[in-house]
Amino acid sequence: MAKPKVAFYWCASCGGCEEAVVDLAEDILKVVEAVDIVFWPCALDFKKTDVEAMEDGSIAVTFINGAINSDEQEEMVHLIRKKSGLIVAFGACSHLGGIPGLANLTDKESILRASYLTGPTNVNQEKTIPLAKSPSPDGELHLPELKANALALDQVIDVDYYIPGCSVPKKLILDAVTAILTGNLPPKGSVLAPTRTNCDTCERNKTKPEKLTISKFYRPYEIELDEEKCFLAQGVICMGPVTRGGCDERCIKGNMPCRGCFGPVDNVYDQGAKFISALASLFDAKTDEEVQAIVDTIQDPAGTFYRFSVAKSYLGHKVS
Amino acid sequence: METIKLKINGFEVEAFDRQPLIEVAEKLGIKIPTLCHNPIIEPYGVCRVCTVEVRHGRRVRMVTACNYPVTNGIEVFTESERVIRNRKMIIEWLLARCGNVPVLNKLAEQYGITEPRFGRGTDDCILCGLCVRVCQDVVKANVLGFFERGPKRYVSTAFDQTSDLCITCGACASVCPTGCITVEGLQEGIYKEMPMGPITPIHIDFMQAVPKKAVIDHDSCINFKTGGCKVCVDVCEAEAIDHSMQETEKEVDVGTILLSTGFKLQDGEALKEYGYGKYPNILTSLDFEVLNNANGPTGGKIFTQEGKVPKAIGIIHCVGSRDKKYHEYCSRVCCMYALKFAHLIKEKIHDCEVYNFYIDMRCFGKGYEEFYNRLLKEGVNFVRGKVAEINDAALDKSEEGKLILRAEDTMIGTVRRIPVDMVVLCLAVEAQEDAKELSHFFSCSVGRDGFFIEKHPKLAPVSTAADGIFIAGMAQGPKDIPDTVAQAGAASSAMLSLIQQKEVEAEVVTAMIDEETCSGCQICVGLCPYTAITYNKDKNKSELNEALCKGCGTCVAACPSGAAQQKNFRDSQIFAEIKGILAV
Amino acid sequence: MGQRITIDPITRLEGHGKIEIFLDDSGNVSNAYFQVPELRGFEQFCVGRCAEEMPRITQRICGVCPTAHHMAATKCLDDLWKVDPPPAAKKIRELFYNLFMLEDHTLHFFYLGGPDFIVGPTAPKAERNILGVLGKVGLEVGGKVIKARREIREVMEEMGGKAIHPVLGLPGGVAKRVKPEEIEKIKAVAEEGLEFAKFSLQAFNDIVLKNEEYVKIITADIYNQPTYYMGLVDDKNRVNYYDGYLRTVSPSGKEFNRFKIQDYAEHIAEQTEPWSYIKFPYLRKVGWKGFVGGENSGVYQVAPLARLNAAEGMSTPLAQAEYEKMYKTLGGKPVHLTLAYHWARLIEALNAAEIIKQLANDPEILDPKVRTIPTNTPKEGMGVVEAPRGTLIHHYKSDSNGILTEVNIIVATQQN
Amino acid sequence: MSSDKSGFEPRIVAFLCNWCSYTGADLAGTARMKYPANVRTIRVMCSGRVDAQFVMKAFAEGADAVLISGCHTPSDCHYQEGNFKALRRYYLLKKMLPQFGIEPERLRLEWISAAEGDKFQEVCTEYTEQIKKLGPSPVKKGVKNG
Repeated sequence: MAKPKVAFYWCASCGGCEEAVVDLAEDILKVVEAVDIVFWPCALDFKKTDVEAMEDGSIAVTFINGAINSDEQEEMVHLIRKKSGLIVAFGACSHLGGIPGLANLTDKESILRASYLTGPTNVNQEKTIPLAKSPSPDGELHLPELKANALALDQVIDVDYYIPGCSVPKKLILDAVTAILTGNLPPKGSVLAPTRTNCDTCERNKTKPEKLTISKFYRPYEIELDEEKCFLAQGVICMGPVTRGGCDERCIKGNMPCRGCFGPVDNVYDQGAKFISALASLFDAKTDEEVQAIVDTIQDPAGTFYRFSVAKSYLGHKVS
Repeated sequence: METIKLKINGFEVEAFDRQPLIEVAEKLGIKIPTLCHNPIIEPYGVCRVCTVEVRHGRRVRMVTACNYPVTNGIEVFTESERVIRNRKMIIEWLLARCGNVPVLNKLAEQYGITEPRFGRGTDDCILCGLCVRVCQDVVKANVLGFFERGPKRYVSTAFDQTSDLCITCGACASVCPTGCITVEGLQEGIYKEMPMGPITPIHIDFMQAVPKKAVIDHDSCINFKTGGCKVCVDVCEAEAIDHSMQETEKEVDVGTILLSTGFKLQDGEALKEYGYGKYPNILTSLDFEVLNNANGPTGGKIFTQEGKVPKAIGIIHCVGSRDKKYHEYCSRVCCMYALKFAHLIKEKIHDCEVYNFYIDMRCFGKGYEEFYNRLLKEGVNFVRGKVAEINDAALDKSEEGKLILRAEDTMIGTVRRIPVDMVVLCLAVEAQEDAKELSHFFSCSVGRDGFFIEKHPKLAPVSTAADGIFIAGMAQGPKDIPDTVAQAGAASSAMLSLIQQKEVEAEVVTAMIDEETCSGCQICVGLCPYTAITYNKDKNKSELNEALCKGCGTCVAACPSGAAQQKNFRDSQIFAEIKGILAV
Repeated sequence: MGQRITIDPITRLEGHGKIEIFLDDSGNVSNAYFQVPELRGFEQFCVGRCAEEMPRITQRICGVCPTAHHMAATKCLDDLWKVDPPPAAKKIRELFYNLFMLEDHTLHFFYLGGPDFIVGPTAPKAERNILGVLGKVGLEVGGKVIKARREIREVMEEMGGKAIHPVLGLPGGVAKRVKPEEIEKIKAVAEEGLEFAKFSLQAFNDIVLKNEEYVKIITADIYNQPTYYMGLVDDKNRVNYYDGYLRTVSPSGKEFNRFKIQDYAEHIAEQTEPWSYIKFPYLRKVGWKGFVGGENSGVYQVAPLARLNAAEGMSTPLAQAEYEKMYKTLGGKPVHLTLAYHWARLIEALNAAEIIKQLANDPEILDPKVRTIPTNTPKEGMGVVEAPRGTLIHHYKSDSNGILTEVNIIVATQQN
Repeated sequence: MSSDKSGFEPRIVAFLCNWCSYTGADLAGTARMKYPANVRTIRVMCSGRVDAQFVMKAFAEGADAVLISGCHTPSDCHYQEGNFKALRRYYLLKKMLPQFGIEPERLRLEWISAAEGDKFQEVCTEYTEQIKKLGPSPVKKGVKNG
């Protein structure tokens, strides 16, 4: 029996997802034995033309990481969709838009301006901005056109499964691969991770007081961080309660609060808004002034509550 | 106790052995004069006025009746010639010390003494010692005592100084036969504090009190000050009085609770324009109710403070009610009791002019409008308009000493100036000050006006948002007696049926927590005002008690897992609504 | 019109790249364009964020070298708040950082760059990868490579939460101390790491240097690129990855300048070309002369070989010996041969392994005081580290509340 | 619906609590008070039920403004303190909305009691006018998700 064909592809990403696969270490050999990797730009020397030559649907499953922020990536994932039986959005960026999705809180013009025109080291009197098509003495050069906003994978193509995380933990990858190889898969559209939030397994959950209220928020650098106590009980914003579990609370074990890379659980769509509802409920305040005083101690709510999920919020991006 | 027989003035009588003679005589209706005797104090036999003749066999003796113990077979004469002679002499001697004391003069008159042989002294204390004994033996304050001896003997306090030990109970003054002891400022003070006159520390609150039982006022009872007195204990035949009883807290398990905490009348002094507290003849409705009460201080007669029968009385409706400055609501009961007042005044003082100042006449109940019509016939004046001001600025002689009401009469479209002798303010009824505190205690709520809020104004008028907590009466809002009785009946029926049910009906909009998705983050736990959510440590789950949940949905909104949902208000339902109403 | 060759995507690169090669009529390369086809906009979308979140956000620029961004950002925050971390925190950071250098350098050698040598540049593309490497060196050796790397990563997870996108750094220190019960494992890994670094160099020696074909390729003229070189050096001008001075040497090997990170903008400028989203940094004082090498062009190189060229030695004895050996073999300093980067990389790995061992055995690293709480008002800060791929600079400006108003980042890949 | 400012008819989603504001709106109705049809109401049991997700969803669906209304603080709330939760979420949301490009004025919180039909009418009328002046929600202008 022929081994199932598997592919990996990356869009607007950092390479951490590839690194996560590499981090499977000895286990990668088992995976490699069971499948036939036909495309993986970061590790194997296959090119786009190789993919185009493949038969439609011939790849059993493709893992795609990264957000989509250029027309080239869009085209490529459409191509891969056609060639693949299953598409798995791999990692926070393709699942939720991820960190590149933070760009949706600003706009393309500002990004280009900050990247090429302003700043202490840009020397650019001609105000050169990279162009989709630019002439050169040797012929026209092409660059992908940047999209107005970064998108999660399922906002571009049909996605069968999601593996969350930034980075994706080893266990989730192995579980997912096992499930795919054995055909033991949950309904389409499932996130291949636990259905409960981080608090479910977090060691620090036990340390929550009977009635949790917060009268002032501290930023992590402002106070000594207790290594055992629940961050919220210390007045430090932790996205744990509104973030899908399965990450083994790695950040929290590193003594830093959760920033929500696993996204919300199934019953919640908009992670940041849900967090507002949950967090604000805990304020120890009863008057406008008291509430405002507590809100004043919270900085950058959008960038914090939607650290990884701006693209998958209801609004998806800054609207004006 | 052994019973013996004796004869008094020829009547044979039975008595207890060694019973004081004066008591036995009194039982027979034979009055023996005395100055130093008081039944609550041990007899002392010092004034000698109660001297009587006792014969036992052949032995004849003159004894003081107050402290002579009777024995079997004695014969007593209280008015024999010898007795009269002796008594006269005794009175004359007393007059020699206290020539101008009324009680002695009265006795002297009775015994035909016109000019005492030993002259008239100028003292007013007969040294009977009642005051000293009551202070020592009864009150146990030990403030008074005798000083010096012989003719110089006198009653005073230690070193003649004002005593710190004196509790100003006034017992000495009340027992003093000559009236030579007064407590300075006491009467005045009592009357000022108690407009209905002084009450004793042990008293029945008011005539209509239910249950109609005596109570002891802890603050004024002597026993609680000195440990003495207990006169009431001695005289109470039912032996019902026990000063050692303590306030105790009892825990009672109940299934339902009725909050019927009533109301409070608005403070009249808060309304400066009406001069309550400044002019003595401005009364609140409750003041007038007391004044007019047959059991009240005037026996139901209507007098001004100066003791005059008023010729004109103004009754002002809606004081503090239906007024944006105070209470926007209608107090509901004022119109009808104001009409009642007018009617009673007319009944008692036929020629008195009664003016009712009103905004609207709200005679909403059965027979009420008829009553209003009756009053119109009785000649009560009705002025539609609010009184703007009350003062005593007289324009001419006829207005002097009167209260001047200025009000616009909207019926005739002019401002009127009406002098009256007395004004009754129909003040707003208000919620009890601590209603809000109580509402938190019982997990129900009060409205902006401070009255308890019913669960539904039409469908659940006696229930509250908290199951098992019911409300009735003015605590829920202004209402008259028939409505209160009706509501109380409804509330008690509702309570009974709840108890009978044995099962509690849950809200249809309660929250629910999906165990599969709950991560046990506990955020919801502290948010529930009804403590319906508890954290199960073993399962690491939040658990919801549907019987306690009232369905506000706060936990649902806050649940970061979406594990909490609300029946009929699920997230998905609301999202669909949002989508729907924005579809076009 | 000549022929046009498009390599898209460039593979075995931790990032996105595309190469357009134009050949003239005779088939020689007339021009080549290295294009980076993506821009995510970190320099803009970090504006408005809380400064202290930068170590956790900017590391998503690169998931292969997240620790480099994490550390550069953390050091930048130290400077932003003008706060000095306690000694233990500095040592924890340095230990963590060198673990990362060791791990990344070996990853690069065996997984990314190495296959060309180990499997051979002419091997079929289906084999020219880590799997091919395994096939070539044998499962036993391959297993050793994988195991060593895994153990380093496990220690990193223990210390910094995650190996990919760690959470260690805070302004003025680190989030978590190293506990006595953890240090034994670190020591063991340090020991193994050192052995592994030695083994890797040996493998390079055996497979590459002993193979004349390969040596020919390394020393071939087409891979000879004389430019300026830049790297971080310590007080004694020895290679340092975590801290020090930026030093540049000219193509002839003379010191061109030596400056603190706070002055970087005086010395470094960036050129924008319309055909790539990536910018091209150059030495401001030499100036932009286009994509040419030599004394007159401001183009400079970074990364292992550049660092070795820009420094005067290594800070540890074994690495120093290898350093001397390399320059002797390749004909003295500076070496301009691009493919010698692989050798330099392994020398650095050895250096990192030696530093790890030193720090793991330093008792001060166990001090529980790992934080200095910042008290100053933040305004502007800069941080630099040597990422495996070269000098990495973070530069933030913030309002008084620590909310960023301007972000400038010069990443290693830009500079090569 | 016209999107130019002159003929612009805003769509305002109002979340009303069952006991005070919805009853207040009811009272406005029974008292024959007119308020602009621009306000579209959704009844919830308590303002504390209003999840910030509802607000964001409403904006995403094209609402020009969102009104949350509950019982007066501090003591009117039928459920004792649901209104406080609404108050807290409101201020935090209001701080975040501009980061998504939505003017904070497009979210409003009002306490309207069951007896304040007139206030409900006033708020609706006044808010509709205010949003008319402010113009349509930027969500309509933007292209949804690239």
